[in-house]
Amino acid sequence: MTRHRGRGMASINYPIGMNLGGDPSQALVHSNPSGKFTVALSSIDLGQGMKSVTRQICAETLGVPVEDVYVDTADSDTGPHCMGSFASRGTHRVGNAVMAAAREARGVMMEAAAEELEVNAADLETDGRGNIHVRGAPHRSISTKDVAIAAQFKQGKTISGRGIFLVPLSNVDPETGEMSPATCYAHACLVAEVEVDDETGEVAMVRMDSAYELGRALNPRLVEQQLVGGAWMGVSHALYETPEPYYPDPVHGPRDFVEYLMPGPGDICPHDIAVLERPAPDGPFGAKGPGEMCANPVLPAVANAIFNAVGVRIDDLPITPEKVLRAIKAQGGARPQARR
Amino acid sequence: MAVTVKTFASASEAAGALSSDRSARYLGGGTLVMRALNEGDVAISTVVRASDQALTRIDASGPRITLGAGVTFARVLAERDLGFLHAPARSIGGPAVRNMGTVGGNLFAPSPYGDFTVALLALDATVAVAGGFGSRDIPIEEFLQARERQAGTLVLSVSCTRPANSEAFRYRKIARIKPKGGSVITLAAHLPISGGRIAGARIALGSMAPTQIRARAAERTLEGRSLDAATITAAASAVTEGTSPSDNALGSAWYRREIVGVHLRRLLSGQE
Amino acid sequence: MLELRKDIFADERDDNLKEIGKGTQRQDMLGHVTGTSSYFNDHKLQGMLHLKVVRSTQAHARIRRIDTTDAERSAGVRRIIRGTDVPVNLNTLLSLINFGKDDEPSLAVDKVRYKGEPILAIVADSEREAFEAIAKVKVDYEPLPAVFDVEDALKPGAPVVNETYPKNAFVYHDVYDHQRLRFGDADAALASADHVLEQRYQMSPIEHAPTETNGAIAAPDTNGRYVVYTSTQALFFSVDTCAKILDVPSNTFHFIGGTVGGGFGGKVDTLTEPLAILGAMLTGRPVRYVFGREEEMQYGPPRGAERIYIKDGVMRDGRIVARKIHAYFDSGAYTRLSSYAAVKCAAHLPGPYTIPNVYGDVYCVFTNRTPATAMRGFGVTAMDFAIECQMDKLANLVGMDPMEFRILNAYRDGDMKAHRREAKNTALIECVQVAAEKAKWPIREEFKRASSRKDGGGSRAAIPPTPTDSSRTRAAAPAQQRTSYDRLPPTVTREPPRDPPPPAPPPAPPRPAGPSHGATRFSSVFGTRRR
Amino acid sequence: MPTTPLQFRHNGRDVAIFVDGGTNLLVALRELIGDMTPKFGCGQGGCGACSVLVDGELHLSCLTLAETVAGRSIETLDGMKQGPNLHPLQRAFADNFAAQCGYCTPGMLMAAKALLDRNPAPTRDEVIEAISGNICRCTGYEPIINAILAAASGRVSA
Repeated sequence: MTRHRGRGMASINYPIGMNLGGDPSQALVHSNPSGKFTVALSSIDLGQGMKSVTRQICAETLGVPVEDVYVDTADSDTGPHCMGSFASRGTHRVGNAVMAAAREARGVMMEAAAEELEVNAADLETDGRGNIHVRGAPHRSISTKDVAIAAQFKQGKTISGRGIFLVPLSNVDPETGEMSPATCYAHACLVAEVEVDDETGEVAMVRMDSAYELGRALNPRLVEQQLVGGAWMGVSHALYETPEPYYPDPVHGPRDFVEYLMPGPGDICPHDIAVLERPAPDGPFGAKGPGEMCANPVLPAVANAIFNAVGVRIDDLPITPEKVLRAIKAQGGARPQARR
Repeated sequence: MAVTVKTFASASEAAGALSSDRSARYLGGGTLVMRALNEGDVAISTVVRASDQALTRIDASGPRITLGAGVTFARVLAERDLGFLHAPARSIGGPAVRNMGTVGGNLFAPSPYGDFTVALLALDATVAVAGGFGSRDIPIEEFLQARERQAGTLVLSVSCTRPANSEAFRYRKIARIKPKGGSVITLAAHLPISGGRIAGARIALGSMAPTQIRARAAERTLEGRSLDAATITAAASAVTEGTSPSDNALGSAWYRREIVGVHLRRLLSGQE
Repeated sequence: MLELRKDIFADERDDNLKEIGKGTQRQDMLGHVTGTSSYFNDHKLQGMLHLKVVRSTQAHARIRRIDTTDAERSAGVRRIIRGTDVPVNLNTLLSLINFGKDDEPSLAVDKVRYKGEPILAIVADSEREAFEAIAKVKVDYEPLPAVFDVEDALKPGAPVVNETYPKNAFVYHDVYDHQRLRFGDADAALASADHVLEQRYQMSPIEHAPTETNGAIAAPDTNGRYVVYTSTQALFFSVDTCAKILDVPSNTFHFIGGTVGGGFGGKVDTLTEPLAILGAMLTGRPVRYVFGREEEMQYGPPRGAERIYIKDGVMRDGRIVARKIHAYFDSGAYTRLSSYAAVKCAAHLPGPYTIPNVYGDVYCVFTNRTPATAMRGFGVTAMDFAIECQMDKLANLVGMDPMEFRILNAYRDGDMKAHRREAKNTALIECVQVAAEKAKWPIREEFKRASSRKDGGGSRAAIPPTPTDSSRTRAAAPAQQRTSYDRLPPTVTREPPRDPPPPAPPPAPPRPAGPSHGATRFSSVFGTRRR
Repeated sequence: MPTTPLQFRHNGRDVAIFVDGGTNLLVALRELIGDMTPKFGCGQGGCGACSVLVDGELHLSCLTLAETVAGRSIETLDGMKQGPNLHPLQRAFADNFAAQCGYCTPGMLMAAKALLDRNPAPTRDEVIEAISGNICRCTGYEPIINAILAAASGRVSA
């Protein structure tokens, strides 16, 4: 028997947004004359889905179908300032800015509709399908397209809104470190199962089970993308990656994708995910940010699973077969721990 | 200065052009030369090609097979008569690299590449090269030892004798990444059996020395014996003798020495 | 497989929404699957030139002489850019938020501090011609001793990597070579703990490895402006960085980006844009500067290495009573963003657990390697690895199940965190419970019944008496000084060190009802807005 | 100035260009023909972002000397749509959310097409093998594998 299975777990939290705040984002929302909305941003979509999630936030806030919204980013001549796409700030910071802009635009839209329907704007609601009607009287209705035409050509109103979101900058006490680093935190717990070859030190992933709490899954498919891809990156960080394989000795740095190790499509394992939603009081619809924290629990969970499998603790990342093998030899062989 | 591309109808003309120009490289599948050009290797200013059909010929009908230097790994894989070479061919690159990379080019691929060559070394292949004065056959071992000086020579083909059966030839590439990754070590073993005894064993290793090498000490432990557990153990413990692996991004010399015996044992005993 | 556990925290949510919560297709998916999504490099400009840089072959050396005679005569070369051609050849990224001192040139002038540091930029008609010219540049180096280990770098007499920080450590609050966290009396608690466990953890650097490498195309536009197609992760950050380095108003630039082939933190540093624009300014032609893959891997900034020491005190019943941490961020040769990561790391201590005594010193250290930057999980990934491995060892030490051990020590609503803010909206316990359930990992009934919303606060909300460090006396002396990176108005002065807090803190933290960010009772190294 | 004339078929259309010696097919397609669908990811043959089909075979355009494709047929993602309709693989990638940043997607789709053109009903392992030369840094590969299997079995949206 040279291959041993083991399970390990880890739980983590993660701050949302740039540490200490002071990182504003802005958004502009405006309608064209036929009631189709554009969101102008300077935020970056790196693949995380910035354009898509802000589109949904805008549509929900305006009360229009998502197809009626298009997000345009990032052009420094037309998109207002955003601090950038990092620090899990996209959904939280930019999402809030878009919500604020959409709220303002919705206000004008409802006023314009009220004028057309000759009612009080406070008595109107949107149906989410492109219509505005009197609450409790769906037949007294006008389409957002007709409202936009009326606003533009008859009433001389601009259905538009500006939004900014800023968590004010926190100071840091030099002596105690007292500070307000973040306004909300995402959470996760992950269980990793591995198989360790005690003659070669090779570690193979068997499966993962996880629970991620991220405020609100604004779009579960986008969340799934982040969590699945992020856990893969976590495995990669745990077992494979570094540009300095002999750190701190700066030698033999990889120069290509053969030498820079990342798990291939044949190294992946089943991953069962649960998503919990405890809304953040200041998140857009309660959302926090799944993008960064999803990788973090994997690293220690894998390390702890290796201990469970063969009884060695590898405290240096990445956990290469060499480190595992050296540790197994140092303790005189594998010492499997109680099965979990 | 742009690169000059010279294309010749015959291999011998290409060989002549190659040997007369120190800045010339022969373009096979492109995986080495085009990469070098893309990465700014200004030592290359001439690219030599040959459209000679002989370079892409496969002769796999008889007991001795010959592969033109320009035969790609995909073509090796498509040839049913070359089944013994499918495992090494499949271990190269991804599908695109196998569609491009060639048997001849692999002879020049530096570590951590060059896995197909490990198989050829175990099979005691012969390398046919065209130099300034016509072509000649060189044992692959000799070719590899002098590889640094072979830049100006054009490989025409490689040939080897077909192993007697599928048990007689075994190959394994140890990579961190599945299903395709760079070699930590690569092993190939040719174990002809005569009267129940191994006769003429050849073990070849990749990434255990600056070029692919034979594990002669391990070969000696196998010679004249049957492939039983004791013999396998003896071979596994002798396999590091004469090796001089290096540290690289994929593993350290220490690690390679530690695992090469384990993997040789598994290879010879048919374990996963 | 993703399962939404709508049953948990249902009372805190309004799920009656129309677009939110739906798995709507990505806005950019059609573009992605048809290959029409437009990345920075997908712009074909007439007469485009190519920029490549000459990189240092030395980890640490004085530059005696740079001979470009042959390179200038090389075919296709349009311009060779030296450090002296860069209008403001010294910058630090976070100068835009008034944090840190300018310490990094765009092109090295008299010294190189890491292997691969750019020395010259060559603009040529083709990449090949740029490579040929690079091969003809002769740089005469005088090698200097280099330092690669973070703890070696902090020792007296270590080679000085970056003269802006002569002690090889970023300076916090004008005073300290580290960021502190002090909460309770960790040493006293360690002395009375049933078990003490001290361990060392290490994370090597990690490369972002986006499939698209860093790059930019800059081109002269109408009316004296420049259009810049960029892979940046932070558009205006890059605009303002370029405006500073090139000493022109920011509205000189029209930056276009937003569709980026992966970033993960590796495209914040604005490395290619300033030189591409300068190349366009000096030649009047479009200029492209894109990293090759080896450049991206070795000289593009990585997630920096970290070394972490944790010393924990734990009682037999599983309660952690003290956690003491020393952490070292390897910033490489220049600051970039590691200085900020260290503060974020300090804020993260001691992880998502309520521990009454916490002590942290986090250092940002300079070594002769590629400068590090942000990456997914910035400032936290390595610390979480260390803490969670340590948690597993502690559970083992006291003979507890690791899941139950987490739940026992987990932070809950109303608890006081070590950075002295109340924990709210917590959900660690529920995550542990659900993960255990999914993994069929048995935990006992009392742990299944635990809740983030129960049993927090009360005595757990107290800020414990926190002794001052002996080093505080030493540290207090220069506290009135200000350095150039602290750009607060001169009227803002540091408050003198306060007396130790009273021994019996109130059960609830002293906290205003509204957000307390930006409270003015501390002096700070953090300014308010850009210059 | 580029001096070597080169003609080949590009997504079913004959093209004629002039290339420099040493120009690779990726540069020829992107900068001389204007087909931006193959991407530069490494220039080393390690990432697959530049993958194209040459006479139906998967090749890396960055490692292909442009003039070697004279007279041959090149397919890129730009030619994958069937008229106005998405190819089943494109629909399957979308259905399965198999793209995030989208940069590896053109190469992945070409690798997948090369597979399905020869093997319409691959196993999961065959799919994994088919994309083993293509790096994706975002998705963790699982959605991509699922998308290709879905396309093969006709499980795609209209």
